[in-house]
Amino acid sequence: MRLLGVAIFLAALAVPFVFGGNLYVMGLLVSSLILAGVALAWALLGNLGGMISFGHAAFFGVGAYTSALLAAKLGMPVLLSIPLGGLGAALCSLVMMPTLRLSGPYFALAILAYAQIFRILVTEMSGITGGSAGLSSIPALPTVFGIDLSSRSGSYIVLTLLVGACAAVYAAIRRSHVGTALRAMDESEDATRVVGVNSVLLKAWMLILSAFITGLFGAMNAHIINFLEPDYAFSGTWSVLPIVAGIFGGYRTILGPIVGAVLIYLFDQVIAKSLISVGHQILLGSLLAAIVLIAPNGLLPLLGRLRGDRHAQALRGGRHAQA
Amino acid sequence: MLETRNLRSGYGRINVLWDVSLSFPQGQLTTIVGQNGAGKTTLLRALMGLLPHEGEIRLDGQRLSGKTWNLTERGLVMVPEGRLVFRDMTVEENLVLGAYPKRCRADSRTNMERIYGLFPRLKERRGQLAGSLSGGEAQMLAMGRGMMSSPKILLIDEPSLGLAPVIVQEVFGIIRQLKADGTTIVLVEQNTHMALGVADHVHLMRSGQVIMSRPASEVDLDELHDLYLAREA
Amino acid sequence: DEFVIGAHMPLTGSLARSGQAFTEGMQVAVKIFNEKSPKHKIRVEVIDDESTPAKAVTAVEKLVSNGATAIIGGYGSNIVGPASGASDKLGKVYITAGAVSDELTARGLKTFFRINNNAGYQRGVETLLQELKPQSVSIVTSTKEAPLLLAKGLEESLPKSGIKVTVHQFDPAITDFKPIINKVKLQDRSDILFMSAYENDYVGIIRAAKVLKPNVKAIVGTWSLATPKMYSDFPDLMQNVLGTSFLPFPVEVKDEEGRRFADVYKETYGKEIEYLSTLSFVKAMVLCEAIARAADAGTVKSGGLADEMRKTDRASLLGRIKFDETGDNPNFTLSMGQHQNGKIVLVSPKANATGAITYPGLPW
Amino acid sequence: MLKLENVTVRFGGLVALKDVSFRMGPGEILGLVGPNGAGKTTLFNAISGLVRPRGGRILFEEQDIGRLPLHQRARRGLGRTFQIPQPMHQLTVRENLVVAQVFGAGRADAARLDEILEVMDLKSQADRDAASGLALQELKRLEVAKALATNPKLLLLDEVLAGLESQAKRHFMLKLKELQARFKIGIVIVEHDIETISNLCSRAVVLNFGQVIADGTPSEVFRNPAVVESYTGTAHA
Amino acid sequence: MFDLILQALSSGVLIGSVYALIALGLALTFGAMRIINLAHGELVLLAAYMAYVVEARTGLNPYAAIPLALVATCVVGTAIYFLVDRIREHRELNSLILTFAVGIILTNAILLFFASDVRSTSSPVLQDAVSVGNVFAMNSEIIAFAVSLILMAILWWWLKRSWYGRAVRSVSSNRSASMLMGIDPTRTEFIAFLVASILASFAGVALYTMSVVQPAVGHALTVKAFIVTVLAGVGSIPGVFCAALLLGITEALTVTLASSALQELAGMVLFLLVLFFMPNGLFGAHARRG
Ligand SMILES: Nc1ncnc2c1ncn2[C@@H]1O[C@H](COP(=O)(O)OP(=O)(O)OP(=O)(O)O)[C@@H](O)[C@H]1O
Ligand SMILES: Nc1ncnc2c1ncn2[C@@H]1O[C@H](COP(=O)(O)OP(=O)(O)OP(=O)(O)O)[C@@H](O)[C@H]1O
Ligand SMILES: [Mg+2]
Ligand SMILES: [Mg+2]
Repeated sequence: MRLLGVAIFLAALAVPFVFGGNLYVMGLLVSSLILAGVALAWALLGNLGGMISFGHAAFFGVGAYTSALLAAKLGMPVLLSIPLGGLGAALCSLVMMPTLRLSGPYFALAILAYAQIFRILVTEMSGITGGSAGLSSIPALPTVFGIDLSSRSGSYIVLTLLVGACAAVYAAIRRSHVGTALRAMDESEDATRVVGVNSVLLKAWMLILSAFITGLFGAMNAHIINFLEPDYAFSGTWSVLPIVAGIFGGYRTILGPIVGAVLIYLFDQVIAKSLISVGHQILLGSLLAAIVLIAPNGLLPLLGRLRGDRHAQALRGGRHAQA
Repeated sequence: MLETRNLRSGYGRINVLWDVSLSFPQGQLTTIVGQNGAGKTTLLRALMGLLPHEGEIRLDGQRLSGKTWNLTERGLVMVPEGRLVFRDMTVEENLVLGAYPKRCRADSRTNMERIYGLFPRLKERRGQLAGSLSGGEAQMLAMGRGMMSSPKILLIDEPSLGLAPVIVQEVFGIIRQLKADGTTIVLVEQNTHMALGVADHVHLMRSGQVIMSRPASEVDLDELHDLYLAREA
Repeated sequence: DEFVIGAHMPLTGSLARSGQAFTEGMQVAVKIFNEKSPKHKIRVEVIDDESTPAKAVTAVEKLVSNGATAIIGGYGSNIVGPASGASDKLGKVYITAGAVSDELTARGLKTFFRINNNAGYQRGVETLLQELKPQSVSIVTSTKEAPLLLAKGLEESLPKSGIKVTVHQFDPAITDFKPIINKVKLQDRSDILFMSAYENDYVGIIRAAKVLKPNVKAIVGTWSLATPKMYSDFPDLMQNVLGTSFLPFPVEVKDEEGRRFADVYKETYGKEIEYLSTLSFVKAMVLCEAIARAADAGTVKSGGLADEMRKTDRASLLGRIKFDETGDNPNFTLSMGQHQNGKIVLVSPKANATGAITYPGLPW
Repeated sequence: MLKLENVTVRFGGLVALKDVSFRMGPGEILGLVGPNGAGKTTLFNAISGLVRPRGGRILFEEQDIGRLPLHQRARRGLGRTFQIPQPMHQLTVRENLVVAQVFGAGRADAARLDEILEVMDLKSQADRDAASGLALQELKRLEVAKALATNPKLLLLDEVLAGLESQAKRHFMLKLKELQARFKIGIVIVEHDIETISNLCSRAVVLNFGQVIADGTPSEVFRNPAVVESYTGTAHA
Repeated sequence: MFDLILQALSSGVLIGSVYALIALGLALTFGAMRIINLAHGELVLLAAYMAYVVEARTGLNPYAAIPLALVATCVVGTAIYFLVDRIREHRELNSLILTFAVGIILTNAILLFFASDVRSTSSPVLQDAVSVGNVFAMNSEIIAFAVSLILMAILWWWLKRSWYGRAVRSVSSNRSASMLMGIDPTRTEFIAFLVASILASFAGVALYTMSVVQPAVGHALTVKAFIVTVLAGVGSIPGVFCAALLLGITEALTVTLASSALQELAGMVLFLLVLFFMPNGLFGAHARRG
């Protein structure tokens, strides 16, 4: 699995040398990588933190606005403002700490409520944020070492590195004891706490980390399309598509959400759109339904199982209904 | 009469029961004993259709379809081990659900009063959520709920588990009474002393097989324990 | 020779309604153009931008890589902004009729053109209000970008003509307008209820007004309100309501082009032309003609299209079209129409009026 | 090492524990008995932090732990099992113990972990898919193993022996005694089998309706008429 | 001022009762199966479009569309159920994706069939005002309110008192234990789904008569319904009613006393506050024990 990950990463880095000239293809890939980053962050929270969120748009939007405002209004260098965007999202996850007491759909919806609240706040604070008219002319990514990062290929490389780095962090956490404890908390929180795990703290860290990563990609996106408005930055899409991508690819794996995001996005935009121009999402819906029925653990575990991969089987060790 | 022929069953890839052939005569009490992990609970679950099986299960000569809910409708009822109660429903609602099969709905009021009489503690706790009962109270609830449908055949899994000694005495009194009323009973119990006191037949299981079947009158407690111990042999 | 025009339209998502009307007007324009132009043929390739900016940008890139000569933009400044930016980077002319924000023309793009703008809408409404001379106006506006822009503009300009203005913003998610209208009724007591919003909001607002019956003299709205479709869908809500319009209904177009448009449109889609399809028709026509001129001059490949666009100066269903330095069309003005028993009568400005205004006039 | 002073717990109108006080010394094995619903599990919950008492103090090694969160109590050396086993479902048996060890005891110690697996007879199960596939008795042993892995000074065992076949029960009891002797762990054990309590414990505390009704050596306690009437039914020697 | 507040309260109650009606079906499937039917809003929308079809084609009153709407929602509801029933692992999470997918399919199918025009009833009778003192409402709102109350009472009775209702609740509480009671969980869940579909059809028709529909609003309806369900606490019918009214009133009062732009915000803040102070919702009881 790990080797596969590294191989995919290296292959991904080579893509611009093949398709670099085709703006359309690179544009699609850039968008799908943004989605992949958010999906990864979502899955991190869902898998490690055991918290399914319906509102990652909150972090995406806050990250985007923070970075865009810092760069556009205060003239901060974009490469600095982007991590600060992530930090902004992480900060705003702090006000969500009360949600950690909630579980299941209660948590999911509470985060969704936050996303709505942030959207409305950003719309209302038009003095700073430009309100519903949004911000245009957001500074683009700079040129570094002679590479124009604002070009499609440049952005692509940055995003690939970023996704790779986040996946590596995720993998490191999952392998650690903290990762095991987090996995344990799923469905057995009291049992985990009585053996000395400070579950609230660990979950809080996962929420912060997930928010940070999501904010990072939100910020990247803002500087890539150079435009923001509340409805777009806090759009439900940023909450829903990562879930879809994560579950499609297999949200308990690290590679799953990434691969899922890229595949889903490309399928929807390239294949479905060329088949049906209006309502092409019908195909996306059918694909999703099919994958859930055929591969309830997502695409990657399915592939793993087909290859008799032991790792995937361990993942599959679901709970049998105890009669 | 309930009987099994070459019954095999288990969990997913793991097979637990190996060719179990047993019969449980009408109106009598059969007890199944055996060390932990022998497959007693698994046998009851398979009988109730909660687990997929190979081989045959027959009720009055008729092969059973394996749909748990149909069995219950026909009078085959199980009191499960491990407090399988409806945790987010009240004690009373749990009991009412025990009378779900159509044939016994009409009697549910009287049955409930009878059970409250047998377990006054349940009556005290009637409005409490079953999930917050103490371990023993939940066990009483499971037992009472099983009796709500006036079963013809009752499968009981470790009824004394977690009960205070006084209550254990009472529960066995109840079991004796049920038997006297003509209920066919299959009893799985670790407390062999108590179990032998009420049983007509004894089956000993080990590693998913029945290794001894005898009328209870011919079983000697010490000998039984020796057979238990034969695990290393 | 054949040219491809790329178009990104919101065919799905929140703006799907507008996207469809736009697409229809555009298709009719191309059809008519191809009929009368023997030399140059034009083909449109439409991509659904799903009402989102990022997909619009991708769409532009795809269209250009598929060989589009120019781009027709979709709806909403939020989407047109980034999409036209992308188009500019690729050096392609971009024209829109669905983005009114002032920021768009402030960017100094050489390839960006639009035929309508907020100023035009504002002027249209102001003219009507100055003619009606109400004491006070209540503005009910969606917090969406374009409606809010118009509302803000009016909030500033109307008091200059001595009209008292109260603004009520609402979130687009709202469905029950009774509490707002009740404020208009009990607190504002205005003469005119002005709505800056979209179709679904109009229905909700007028319905609430019909229930609460505030003591106003007229209900005025903006785009997509004074259309035959609105009347046929909601006959008892629309009577006497005023909205921006270009053409009266039944269509009495004096010029050849307008008549032809109405005919082909009816033939193709089986319905009367509408506000949005008219806008779209005009912008597509202007673009087609510019392409033809550039093709004649042989400058299409060398970037001459933008210059040809800038040379455009023609009358149209929307009045005179002539782009300024920023690509805006400062001549854009419109009329105000009133629903009168299934007809739409142009009532303002006086010069264009096709009938008398019913004032005070309400749906109830 | 453990001292309860007037611990009171209520659930709505129900008084589950009323002014419960007792103390136990280090290395002691204390039997906690009483009729069903007497409040034994609730007392464990109060000590380990799952329910918050309405009144009273809980002292562990001379310090009031009544306000500490669950996990800190565990880290101070309070281990407990659940009457209804609560394994960490997603993890293998070994991972269950690793988590308990790393977070409860503060360090990973593979040798000790193997020892615990051995003692608790879980070796063959250790690396199976997930703990959720275990049978009830295996789950109970896992409960004890988890608690042991946190290096506890005091172990609260809630009916871990119930449902064991008599031979296995004897075997388990020996192990508990051995553990207690070897690691100097204090044990409080809830159990309904009088014989077991008599064999295992040096002292027994009897609860009824949330109150301590007897406290003494098992033989004393089980002769107490109040206990006989409410709990054992018949007199035991 | 007094009149304003009175009107806001009444508007809030009326709109709240429709929220309740929309949420009921969702609450039922959620309570009965722990399955969040993300296509519920689309189901409601489908019923609304059926009402449109009947009204536009035949000129009949939209309420005449209820039989057609029932058929449509039940057919789709059945299809959803059988798809969900085929999920073998991680049912809760996977059903989320599955129903979401069905929602996408429905939205786009509606878009293809009915285009994206705004639809609502054109019947003047339904839009006429009724007034009590200075408080006004539309006829259709009053009817929807009454229907909502009646359906809620029936549903409450059904869940509390009928054997089917008990079965529904027991299956959600513990599937295998309910089988031991003689309950066929699959059939029970199916019935729950059907009832939810029936509720959706009434909700859809009511929505069509008093508000506007567009293909894209299905998702928003689901979210609203879901929020009401969670506010209520799992499985509580009176909870759904109270939560929906609370939400409706809060929104209406915000518009009246503060700005209408803050309506959505107020609803969300209310939602969070309730959750933080009552983590299981207004009426949710939940047993947790060691
Ligand atoms: N849910 C399960 N998944 C996998 N294996 C199981 C499961 N439940 C039980 N087993 C296995 O099946 C075997 C028999 O278990 P069973 O519970 O039937 O034993 P038992 O005779 O009832 O024991 P006890 O006296 O402890 O109740 C055991 O080896 C156990 O490991
Ligand atoms: N969360 C709760 N809400 C209401 N009552 C509760 C709650 N938890 C426990 N109780 C009640 O408190 C009493 C004490 O329960 P507890 O579990 O402590 O008993 P126990 O002594 O452990 O009994 P057993 O031997 O049966 O396990 C019981 O009557 C139980 O019903
Ligand atoms: Mg068993
Ligand atoms: Mg207990």
